[in-house]
Amino acid sequence: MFADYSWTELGSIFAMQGFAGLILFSVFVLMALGLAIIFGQMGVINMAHGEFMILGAYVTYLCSNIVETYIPSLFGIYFFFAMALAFVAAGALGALVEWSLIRHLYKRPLDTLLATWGLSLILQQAYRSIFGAREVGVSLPNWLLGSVPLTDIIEIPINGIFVMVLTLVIAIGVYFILFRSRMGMQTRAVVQNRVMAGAVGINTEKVDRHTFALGCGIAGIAGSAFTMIGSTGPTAGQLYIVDTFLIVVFGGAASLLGTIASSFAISQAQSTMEFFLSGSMAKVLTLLTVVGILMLRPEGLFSLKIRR
Amino acid sequence: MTHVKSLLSRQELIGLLVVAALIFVVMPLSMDIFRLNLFGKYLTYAFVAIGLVLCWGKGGILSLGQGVFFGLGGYCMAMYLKLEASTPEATAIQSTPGIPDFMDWNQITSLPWFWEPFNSLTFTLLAILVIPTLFAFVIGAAMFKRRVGGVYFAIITQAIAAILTILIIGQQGYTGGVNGITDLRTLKGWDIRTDEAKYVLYYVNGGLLIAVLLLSQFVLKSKLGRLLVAVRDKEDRVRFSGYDVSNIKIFVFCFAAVLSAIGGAMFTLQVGFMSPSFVGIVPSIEMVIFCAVGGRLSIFGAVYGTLLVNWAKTTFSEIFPELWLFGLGGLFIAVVLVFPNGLSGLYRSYLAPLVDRLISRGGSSYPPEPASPPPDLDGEANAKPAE
Amino acid sequence: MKRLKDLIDHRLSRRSVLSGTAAAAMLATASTFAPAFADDVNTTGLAVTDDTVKVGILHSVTGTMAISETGSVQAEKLAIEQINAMGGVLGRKIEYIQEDGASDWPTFAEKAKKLLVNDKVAAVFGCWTSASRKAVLPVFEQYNGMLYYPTFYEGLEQSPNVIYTGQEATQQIIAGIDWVAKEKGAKSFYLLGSDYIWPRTSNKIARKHIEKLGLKVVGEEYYPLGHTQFNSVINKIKLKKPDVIYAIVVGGSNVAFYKQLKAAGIDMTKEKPLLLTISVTEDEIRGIGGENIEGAYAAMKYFQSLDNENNAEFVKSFKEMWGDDIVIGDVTQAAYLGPWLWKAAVEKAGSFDIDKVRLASPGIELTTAPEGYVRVHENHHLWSKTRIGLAKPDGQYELVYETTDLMEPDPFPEGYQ
Amino acid sequence: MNTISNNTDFLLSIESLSVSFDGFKAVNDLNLYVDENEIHVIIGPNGAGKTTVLDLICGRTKATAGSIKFRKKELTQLREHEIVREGVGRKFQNPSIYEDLTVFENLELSFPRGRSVFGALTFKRDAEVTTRVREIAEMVFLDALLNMQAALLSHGQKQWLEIGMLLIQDPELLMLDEPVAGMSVSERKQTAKLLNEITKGRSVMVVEHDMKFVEDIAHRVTVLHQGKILSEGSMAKVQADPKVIDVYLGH
Repeated sequence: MFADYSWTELGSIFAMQGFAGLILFSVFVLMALGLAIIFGQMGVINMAHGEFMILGAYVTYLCSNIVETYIPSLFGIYFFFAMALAFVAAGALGALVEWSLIRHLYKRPLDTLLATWGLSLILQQAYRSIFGAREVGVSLPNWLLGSVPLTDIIEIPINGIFVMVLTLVIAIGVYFILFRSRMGMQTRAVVQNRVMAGAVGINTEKVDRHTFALGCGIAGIAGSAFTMIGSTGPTAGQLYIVDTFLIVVFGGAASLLGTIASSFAISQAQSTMEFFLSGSMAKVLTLLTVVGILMLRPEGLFSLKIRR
Repeated sequence: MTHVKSLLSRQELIGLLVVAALIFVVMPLSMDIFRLNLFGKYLTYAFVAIGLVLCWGKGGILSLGQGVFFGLGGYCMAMYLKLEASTPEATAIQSTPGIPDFMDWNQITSLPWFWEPFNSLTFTLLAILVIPTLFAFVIGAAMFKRRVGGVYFAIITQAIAAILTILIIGQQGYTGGVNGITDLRTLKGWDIRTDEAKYVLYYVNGGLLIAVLLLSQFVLKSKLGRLLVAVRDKEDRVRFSGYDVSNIKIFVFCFAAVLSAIGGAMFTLQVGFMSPSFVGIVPSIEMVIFCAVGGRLSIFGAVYGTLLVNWAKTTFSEIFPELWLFGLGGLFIAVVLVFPNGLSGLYRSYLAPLVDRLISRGGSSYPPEPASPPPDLDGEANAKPAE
Repeated sequence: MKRLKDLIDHRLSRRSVLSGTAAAAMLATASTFAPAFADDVNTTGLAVTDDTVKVGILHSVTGTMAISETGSVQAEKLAIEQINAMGGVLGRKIEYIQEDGASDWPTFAEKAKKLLVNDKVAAVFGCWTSASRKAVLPVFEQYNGMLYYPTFYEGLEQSPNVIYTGQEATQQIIAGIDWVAKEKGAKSFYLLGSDYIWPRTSNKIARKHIEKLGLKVVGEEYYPLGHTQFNSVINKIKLKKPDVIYAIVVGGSNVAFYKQLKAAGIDMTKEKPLLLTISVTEDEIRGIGGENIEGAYAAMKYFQSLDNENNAEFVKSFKEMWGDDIVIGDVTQAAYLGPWLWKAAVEKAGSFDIDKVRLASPGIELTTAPEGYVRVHENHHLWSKTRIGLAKPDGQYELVYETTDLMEPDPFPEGYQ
Repeated sequence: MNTISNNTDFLLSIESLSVSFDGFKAVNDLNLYVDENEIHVIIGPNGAGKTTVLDLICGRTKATAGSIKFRKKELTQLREHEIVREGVGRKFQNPSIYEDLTVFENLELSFPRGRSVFGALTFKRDAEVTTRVREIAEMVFLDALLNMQAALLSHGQKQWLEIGMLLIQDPELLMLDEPVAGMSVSERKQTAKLLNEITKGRSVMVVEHDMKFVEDIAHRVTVLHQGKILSEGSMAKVQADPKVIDVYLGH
């Protein structure tokens, strides 16, 4: 299939394709980080993860409308407020959900799946009732649109760069929160031994709520960022859920590094296959490979061998 | 009578009779054929829910991919019916007469090899049972031998459901794509679309459901039934009692798969088509929810749970089309939070003692803990309590 | 292939004739034994009283398809209201019963059956996806109902119980490709679609037609419904440098595709490559954002911006009823035609009887259609013009071309299969 | 104590056994032998690898190197249930019983018959089973509680039930991980009596912290430290070993 093209063209295309893979990687990491915290660290199967993302997207939509109407001078930078608000809104809803629902279910992980599925139905209908069944268009400041041309063929999408930078910032942020802050230490202590953590004076309920809210908040930021590349509608969250869970499981549920590694592996596999095969088959093959590897190595990519 | 006794306690016998009466007497008398057909469709989901009671409620294996097996059974049946509906005479207008219409639209000029055997009803009926079993066996063997369990199993089965859906939709020349296999007419020349046929199919479906209930009851009453609970609670202990735990899990997963497939085949017969929308993630999760609402530990509960959720879905969506998802979502949350043992839990706490008092002469009592399987009221262990 | 079409026509007309005679016979008996007024126009027990007639509206109000189907529901309700304001059909006010298909095909079949069997409606306006139509089709044929189906679709179907008010694939595709080939000098095409029957069938027809014109297809590709990552295919498009991207992406994927296309530096206003779609109406642009799709061309039969009196009136009343910020797409307009076509057929037949309405339908003309003039073909599809619109940043299309003649609907096109 | 004699005389011989977790050697080149009809107690400080040794024998953990021979049969290649069927029984640190089932059902499930899927489907609760269950229940002091749900037993009774579940399998080697942990003084005495009774005709390996209890039951004691044997012999000999004293008191 390459016979018709010059080497420069091919080189450019592979560079572009590599970049496309990196964008996909960032998107996956952004999608999965929140879930990796909630599912990987807390063991809660949050089927409403996609709906938390969409909440972030709707918050961004509202922000864009309000800013455009009332303070158009700030439109160029509204996206940053929007992301912060998305984090707060999704995090607050997360805390509420943890308090009213999840905290009763820590001993029954499979039941969290059912309850959060119910929650996702309710959220979907809520979005539909509030924002209408149709997709909404989120208008973006001009500097976020378009691309930077490097050569004739190589053009770097600005929103791609934005997503990559954002992912990096959030990943570093999560690393610091979980591994360098007191809250993170407490979180990990609670995850490893709830009773003991309680005994040494950690307020486990508070830690749970904060951790869950953090995961949801990150989902909210992800949703906000995805308004640049995807659709915002009541059921759009459903599109992400299977991929997201597979990424987290494939990475080894308890390992954040694993989540990042698996995002990388899956995104590269998918974008390479998409290039050589047709879209649907690439998707099927990627999923099959992931499932196949998981069957051979159920603990995922990254997992510590531990004494039981 | 002793056989019945060892298989069903009095409570369970009554439960079974009530289900049978509901299916065979109450519903047909109180509904027109339209509603009855609808009810029959719901009952096909009950097959899946019963399988989930064994697999998930008893054995602790949550599969989010039961739609796969429901779909496999349904598609096998649909392939046979479609071939019967695609006689060269009926499809004379196609460029290639004698093959299903959707193949003709996709430039397929001869019947694909894997469709060939579905010309035979015997093969089809066997395939409905065997193909899902084999598929479940392969998945089960791969996962359970490597001790993949719990949440991981759930998510992998969910991914399998997603993959199969994409495949079916993508290979529309062979599968009918997103539209599914539609316009099914006759079974061995017998028109399945008439009201009379719908009655017959409804009763066949009901009969099969009772048979499946009895079969499941047999499994649950056997030592295997207790082993399932044991595996759920203390998998290692079972293993260190000399059992190959993976085989037990594979068995129950295959068993649940076969039940789902039977449901799927009956669905195709009663509804008249099959499409990928019954294979994917959403229907698979819904089926788990039917089971949960019924009370995940009771096979009778599963039947009622399925009926209740579907009835609620239909009714809510007729009365409040814009609001019914709130109701449905709320129901799921309520089931998990407030009634974790579902309908059967409610029955056990409120109705069962009453029924017990009515039917027994004060002999047996019900256990306080609903999480346990029904005790052997007439078993030897109880007959001669130790002194 | 000629044979195929003849056979269909033959079958259809023979069926119509047979049912026609039967209906005539029944009418005779009915008028002999039951001279009451309502029975004259209703010999088969439909829900018709002396001053009302019941019809059904069957779309998804919930689930993934609700996004698309909302507009159709609104259009059908508007048409019904307007008809009632004009005195109804045969002097009877239309009462509608709305059912939710919930984006679930068996639910559609179930509700269709309820509408026909329990509610005995005289006509149903509904369905959107092909899958839902395929699911309800046997129900309509078995219980002899009448369905008015609004969506542009892949063709390959012709039921005596359905009137297809949207365009079938050839009407939409052939004119569009002819236009880009002739006006824009396009030589090569990249075909892209969501992975299901409509895009696949449409691209098949497009490919045949492109090859027939001696032009080239340089790529053809499908992505699963709901797919949101299109960077790889965009790179492939950049590599192949086609003159035209022929896109039939639907739903949420649409939004992702156009946003990413724009972000990847493909400026459609430069028309290098040019993008021609048959799947993006004004409805979809709301989700995509006008700035993201500016410069794309769409081939369909209706745009909200059409400049004619019918349309001005239609857009005005639509906004009065459903709010100022509403947009109207091709399917919405086609859905609006449904109740009007039915009214015309009933009045021509002088009866609500399904068989008589069916017989009366071919040849029905609508001069008041927002899109201009339409006529029902023998094959139950509509004669209509095909138009090309250029997407503007405000989310509207600007009409750049329309066929001079009405395009003949041809659901089983010869040489395109 | 000439351990390197002819290992075929032993019921269980462990030779050069090692296992490492991510580089950490939990068990390091271990040699250990268990005689017929012997109560062999393994003691050692926390993290010495005691439980890991039991895990290795019963197949729960796979060895990195070395061999475990039971009646001349290599166990390292077998899967857990196969090792059990060879005649090795294992009790866990925390009572591992089926809480949702009755005492009777707990014991019945452990009865070594109908262990295949179809065997379990066709299993009949006949006289042989009930007699044997009652016999064992009496042995582990639970004969009055046969129909009680296991979840309702006291902690000590659960420990006994688990021992009973092992006994009904009639294993030749019984491995007990802290059998008296959490028991009252009187329960401890009863358990010691029980252990002495059940060693008739079988060997028992016990991991235990309670030195008083170890003294009561041990025929031979092995002291593990950092995955290696520190000392071995009778209780008296081990207690006098300066290395042992150093490890226990030095920490």
